[in-house]
Amino acid sequence: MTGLDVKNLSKSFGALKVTDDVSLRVEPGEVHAIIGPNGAGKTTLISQLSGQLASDAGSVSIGDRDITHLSMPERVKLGLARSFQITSILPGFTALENVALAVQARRGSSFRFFGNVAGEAELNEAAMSALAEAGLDDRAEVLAKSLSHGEHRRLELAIALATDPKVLLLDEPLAGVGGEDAEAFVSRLQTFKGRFTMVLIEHDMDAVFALADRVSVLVYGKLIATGKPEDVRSDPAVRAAYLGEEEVA
Amino acid sequence: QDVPAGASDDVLKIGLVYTLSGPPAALGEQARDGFMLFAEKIGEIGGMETEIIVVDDEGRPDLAADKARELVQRDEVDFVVGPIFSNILMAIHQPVTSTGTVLISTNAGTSTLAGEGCTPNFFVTSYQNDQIHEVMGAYAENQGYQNVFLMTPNYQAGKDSQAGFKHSYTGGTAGEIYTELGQLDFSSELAQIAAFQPDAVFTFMPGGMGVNLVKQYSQAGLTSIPFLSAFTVDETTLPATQDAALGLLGGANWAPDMENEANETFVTEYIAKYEHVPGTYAMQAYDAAQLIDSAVRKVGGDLTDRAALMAAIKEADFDSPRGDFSFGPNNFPIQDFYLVEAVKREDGYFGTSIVEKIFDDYADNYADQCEM
Amino acid sequence: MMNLFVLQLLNGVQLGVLLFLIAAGLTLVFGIMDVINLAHGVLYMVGAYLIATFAAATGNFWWGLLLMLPAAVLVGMVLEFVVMRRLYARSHLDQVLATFGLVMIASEAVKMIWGTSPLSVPMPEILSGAVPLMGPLKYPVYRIAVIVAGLAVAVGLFVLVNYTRVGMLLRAGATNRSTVSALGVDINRLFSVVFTLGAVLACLAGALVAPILSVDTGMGESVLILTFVVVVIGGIGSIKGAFLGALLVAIVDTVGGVFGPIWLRQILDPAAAGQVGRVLGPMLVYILMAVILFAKPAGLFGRRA
Amino acid sequence: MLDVAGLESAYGDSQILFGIDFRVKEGEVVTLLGRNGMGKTTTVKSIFGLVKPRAGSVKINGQNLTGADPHRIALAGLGYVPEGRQVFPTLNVEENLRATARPGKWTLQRIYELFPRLEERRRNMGNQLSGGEQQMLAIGRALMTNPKLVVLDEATEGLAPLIRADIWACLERLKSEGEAILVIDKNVDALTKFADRHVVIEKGRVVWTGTTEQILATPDVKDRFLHV
Amino acid sequence: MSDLTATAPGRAAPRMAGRVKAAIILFILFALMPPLASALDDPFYVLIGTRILAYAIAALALDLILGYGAMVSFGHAAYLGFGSYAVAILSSYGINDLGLQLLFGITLSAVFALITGAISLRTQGVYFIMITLAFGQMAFFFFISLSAYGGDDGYGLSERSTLMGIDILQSDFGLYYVTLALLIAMFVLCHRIVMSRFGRVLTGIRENPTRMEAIGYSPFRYQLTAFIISGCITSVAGVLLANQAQFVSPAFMSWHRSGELIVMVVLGGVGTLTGPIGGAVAALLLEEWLGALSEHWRLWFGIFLVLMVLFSPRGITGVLERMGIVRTRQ
Ligand SMILES: Nc1ncnc2c1ncn2[C@@H]1O[C@H](COP(=O)(O)OP(=O)(O)OP(=O)(O)O)[C@@H](O)[C@H]1O
Ligand SMILES: Nc1ncnc2c1ncn2[C@@H]1O[C@H](COP(=O)(O)OP(=O)(O)OP(=O)(O)O)[C@@H](O)[C@H]1O
Ligand SMILES: [Mg+2]
Ligand SMILES: [Mg+2]
Repeated sequence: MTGLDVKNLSKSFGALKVTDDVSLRVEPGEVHAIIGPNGAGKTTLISQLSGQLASDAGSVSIGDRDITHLSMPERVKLGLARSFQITSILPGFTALENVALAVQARRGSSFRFFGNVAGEAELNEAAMSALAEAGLDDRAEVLAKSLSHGEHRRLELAIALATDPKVLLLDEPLAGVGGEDAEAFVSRLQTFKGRFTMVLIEHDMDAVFALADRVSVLVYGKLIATGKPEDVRSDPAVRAAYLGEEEVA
Repeated sequence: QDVPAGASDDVLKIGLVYTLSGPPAALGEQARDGFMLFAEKIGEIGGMETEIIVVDDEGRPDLAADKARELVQRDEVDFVVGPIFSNILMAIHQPVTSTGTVLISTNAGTSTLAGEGCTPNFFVTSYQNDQIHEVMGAYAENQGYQNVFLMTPNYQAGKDSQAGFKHSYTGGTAGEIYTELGQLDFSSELAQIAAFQPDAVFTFMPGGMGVNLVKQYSQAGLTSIPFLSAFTVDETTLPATQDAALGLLGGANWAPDMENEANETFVTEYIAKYEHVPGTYAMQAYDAAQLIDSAVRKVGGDLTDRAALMAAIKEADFDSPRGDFSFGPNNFPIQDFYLVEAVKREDGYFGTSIVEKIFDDYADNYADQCEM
Repeated sequence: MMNLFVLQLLNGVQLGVLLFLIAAGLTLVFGIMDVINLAHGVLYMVGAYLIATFAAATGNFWWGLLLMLPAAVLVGMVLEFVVMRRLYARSHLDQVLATFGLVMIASEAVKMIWGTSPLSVPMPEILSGAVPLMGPLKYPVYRIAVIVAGLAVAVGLFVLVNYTRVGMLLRAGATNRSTVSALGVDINRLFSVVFTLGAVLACLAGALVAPILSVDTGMGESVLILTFVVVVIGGIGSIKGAFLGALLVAIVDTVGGVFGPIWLRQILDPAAAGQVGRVLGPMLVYILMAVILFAKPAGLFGRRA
Repeated sequence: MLDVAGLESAYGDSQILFGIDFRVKEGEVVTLLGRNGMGKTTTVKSIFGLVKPRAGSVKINGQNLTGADPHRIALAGLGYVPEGRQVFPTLNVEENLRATARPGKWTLQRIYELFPRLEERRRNMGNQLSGGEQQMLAIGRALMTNPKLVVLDEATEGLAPLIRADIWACLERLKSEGEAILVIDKNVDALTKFADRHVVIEKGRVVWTGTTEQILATPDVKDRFLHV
Repeated sequence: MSDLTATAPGRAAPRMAGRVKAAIILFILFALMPPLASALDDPFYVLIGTRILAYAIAALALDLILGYGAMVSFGHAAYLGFGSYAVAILSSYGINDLGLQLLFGITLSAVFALITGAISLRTQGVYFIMITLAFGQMAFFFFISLSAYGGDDGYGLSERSTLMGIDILQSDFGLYYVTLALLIAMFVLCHRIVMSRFGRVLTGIRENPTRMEAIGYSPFRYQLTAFIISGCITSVAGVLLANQAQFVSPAFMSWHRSGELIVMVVLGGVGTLTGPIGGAVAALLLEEWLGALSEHWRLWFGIFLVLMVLFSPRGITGVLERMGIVRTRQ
């Protein structure tokens, strides 16, 4: 089991400091939720962790490996996967193909110019099981662009699972997953607990408090609190900045 | 010598290969019209039933090679006449001449084909490319210029043109410039000319480039500097440059106002039929038609005796509008060259006009490299 | 030498404005509406032919210009109505194919109507002649007029695109047509008006340069690539970029073309310098574009999507 | 105000809607409920003419606008907050708001009062916003068209709880000002506080409609959509 | 919305079968053409056929990157040039073996594609189109200034290449069938690449490069590899064209030619491999045919192109789909 260690990470867009000296330890196997108001810098932080955005300062390591200067694909190879807040899939591929590509990235070389990839049972089986875990196996043969919004969210999760991550960064996985389905989705995520380390960004507080072992609160790029869900929930600063009264009830 | 497949039937078939589309189409059309003027007037070229097939090479050498093969192999023509451009000539030369068919170039005259690459069944009714430039060089030399500004487009013909000019000009140069092919705006070159104030400018700017240059040359108020040119000021560009070109000088083997009977007939009939003044493109193609006519008549319509046919062509027994015309040992013409000037003609059209003769019975410099 | 350098710089600026004038309509249609219109060069050519015809018929440049404008509007509207509006929502490649077809149709039609010989447009009386500039150097008045016209177009377009509602809607519509229309804007009508404007600008450019340049069937094609180069160097969708791109291309072309060989001669022997200069000369603009895109993959002022 | 009857729609060969009927009256708040992929978004797109219906009718204030061009439907008084935000990436925040605005009581000023965050980011391009900021922008943009009926498709997705609460408050205020609202949202609990009626869609058909009281009284539907 | 690719499918597998069938039918027709032409006493068409097949190879190669990798190269004619100049250069040293010429052409192209591809791939979309154009033009101007091989005038080849010492290419039929064989070989190669793991990654990058990076692929390596492969295949077409025309010239590599290659691909149907072969045949035959009918054939050709785009979004493939002859959708 691998943990994630973030030290003094910062990022600015022009004059705007979006993440400001963020330090965070995610223990191996832990589900660590990051909450905070819109525009606090959560997605930016995930992008820095995954290597999509270069950081201005600070370091990131998984396990005891420093990955600060690795590219996004290299980080994925080391077991760091992410999902996107704004759906990012391959629209012209079927759901199965979307996931199979993620499997392929981890298995064998992709510089194989011969052999029919669609017929590779090894890839398809692994992809099917990832789809099943995300609850999308019955839509495997549908083109991704014809899936509904909620189905896209599951596909996001399936793709991330298929990269066989050690550390999984989930950016609002529940967004768009309907009320009825949300509970099922949360319990599905619950089954992943212990399989890998998870960083979870979510505005759905029910999900956060059901899943997270610890919660960090990011406001204007700064971490203002980290702790057990109950403690964070009752923290007046957090309530004022983020939760308000209604949702806690 | 091979006898082409079509030689034995009793129809005289001629294929014309010209660039009839794209911007240079004006040149190709003049050449085609010049040829057809004679062909239609006489009806039966060489006294034989005549069939003329016109093809458009689109300015593309690979396509031209195919079309030439098509003429020779499928249509079994006896003569191929054309093209305008050297690169097309290079592409069709081998496919046509290797079958024994006669190729008559009415405009392009590349040096390789005048020298080592000469063949008995390839004839030229225009000139060797360098000659026009040599005319301008000789004129500059005669005038005693010491400081001429050379400007040509950056490609093979442009390079040859500067070499040709310097072949007969020994004075100094104020600059030797290669402009971009297809350049629109010459203000930067014109600024240099204005700054250097050379004795004269020599340029070779065919087609639209020439129109642009001439217009801008006059707009920049440089007309006091003599403008010596080749293929820049001629009957294809004058309708566009009009007054701007008046007084500019060029080199040529002919001008529409030459005074001889053959020329008067040619020019009058051409203007009557096509409503513009013919240029050298038309004249040289007209001569190709006359040439074929004279040769076929000489052999009495028997195209199978190749030696006799070649000899008949080589005699060049026809009245060229340009006056003296004969073939040298490499089947390129020996003819006179003139300095010409752009004028407004009495009939209201713009055209070139003879100023003075520069070379008399002039042959090209490659003839002695030709062995055949 | 210094004099010449300054003058070349000036020439570069003026060629740049000329290029911008031609590129302006393209920026609008390609950069902002996101429609690749290879027929832009054709419209430019049609503008020149129209003014040549009208000027010849009326015997006056200004009447020719005045008559050219409504004719250009008509050409633009017909083209939009018959073909272009069916292409807005299509892929760039489809647009390339269809407008490539349009280029063939239009060039052949122009050839059939006007013949293959180049035409001439007389320079208007009051704008002919030249003003003296340092030493023996003079500068044609008409070119100054073209520069002024080019600057006016630049300012007008810049304001239109960046500071008006129409500009905003255009930029919005280029990326997301259906949302714009679901918010209550008749995007089709807007696009047709703007396409027509772009077409008129192209025709106007053709008409304005006709007295300087040759009016022939190849004129559209020879500028097409250059205007695309200008738009891409500046960054697609940026009027400011197109303007600076045009200046840059022109200056590199004029100054580089003249001083490149001179500089080369200092590091190479003359023959080699001549040869290298001949090879590099025509490539300069392309080298410039490659270098800029290498350093800034979305052009000077382009936005990375 | 809005009257949808027998609506059927398809993407290519696959039919998604098989007869949707419901109405939204003047000043009424109606929700569309249903699991993922059941056809809620397709219904909205069909109303707006973004998907051309195969059968059925869409009437706005009695005028039949079935399958009309989207802008005509919008001009008839409908405002649209599309699923997935769809802000214009090449426009900045302020331009996003102004581009499609129509005059009325919603002004730039009022939008900035509603979402102060947008004012702070007014010079950012549409694609330089956080997910939640984009969502605010999409809502603001629709309000700026000053519609009589606002259609919100998952408009609170990705919004922080506090902001979400603000949106609900805003919708309540809209309602009190007499505007009609058609809303798709997973937070049905919050919606029941002011929604008048609910329409449940399943596999492209309306399987249940009723008022909030009726939901509370129908155990089956209540269990599925509410936590109360 | 309007991205650079038409909606070429990612679901390669089930659709491919139909296309392969269509390709096989095309190849059989090609193989039957020469005997038919002789029977009709028009053996000359064999030579035109050779040119068409050579262009088909180039169009196929372009489709590999354009259709499957969204890399619209507007400088692909440069590779036609490298192939044909490989023939000219070697033959000027007395080397006439087709194999060596192919090898030389492919090597030149690979090097050029490696360097220019690595630079071009920093950009995307229209910027990519224009930067490849820039490199294509540089190659074009380079050959124009190459006086040793005739510069702008081009360079005539006195005879065609030999194949392992045999002069099978001297006959038009021989050249035709060798070209056809190479076309089939290149089709098989491209088809297998598209169906392979590599091909799926390439297509994935076309669909969404960010997503591909996020699952562990670095797009650059795959795109560059495909770009090089495509350039090399195009140079094969160049070698054949030089033999067909017995002439090489910079005109082979002008941007017009690059544009025509794109037209062939789009006309045939982007991202179908078979389509572009059909596109090349259709474009060149139509040109030949209309050219024989009317001096103003460009007008009619243009009208044909416009109508094609307006009424059939997926080119010829689209027409066949609608007529139910080819099936590409599930
Ligand atoms: N490319 C960019 N340029 C300038 N500012 C940016 C850019 N990308 C993001 N921002 C700004 O950075 C801030 C943080 O954005 P981020 O997406 O990280 O927020 P977030 O915490 O994920 O919010 P949400 O919960 O709404 O998704 C936002 O205010 C946004 O406007
Ligand atoms: N563009 C499309 N092409 C083909 N099918 C589509 C397309 N968009 C949606 N679908 C299909 O239509 C069905 C209904 O989709 P719709 O988006 O209307 O669902 P929804 O109820 O809004 O779901 P969600 O809550 O997930 O947004 C789904 O099965 C989906 O796969
Ligand atoms: Mg976010
Ligand atoms: Mg939906």
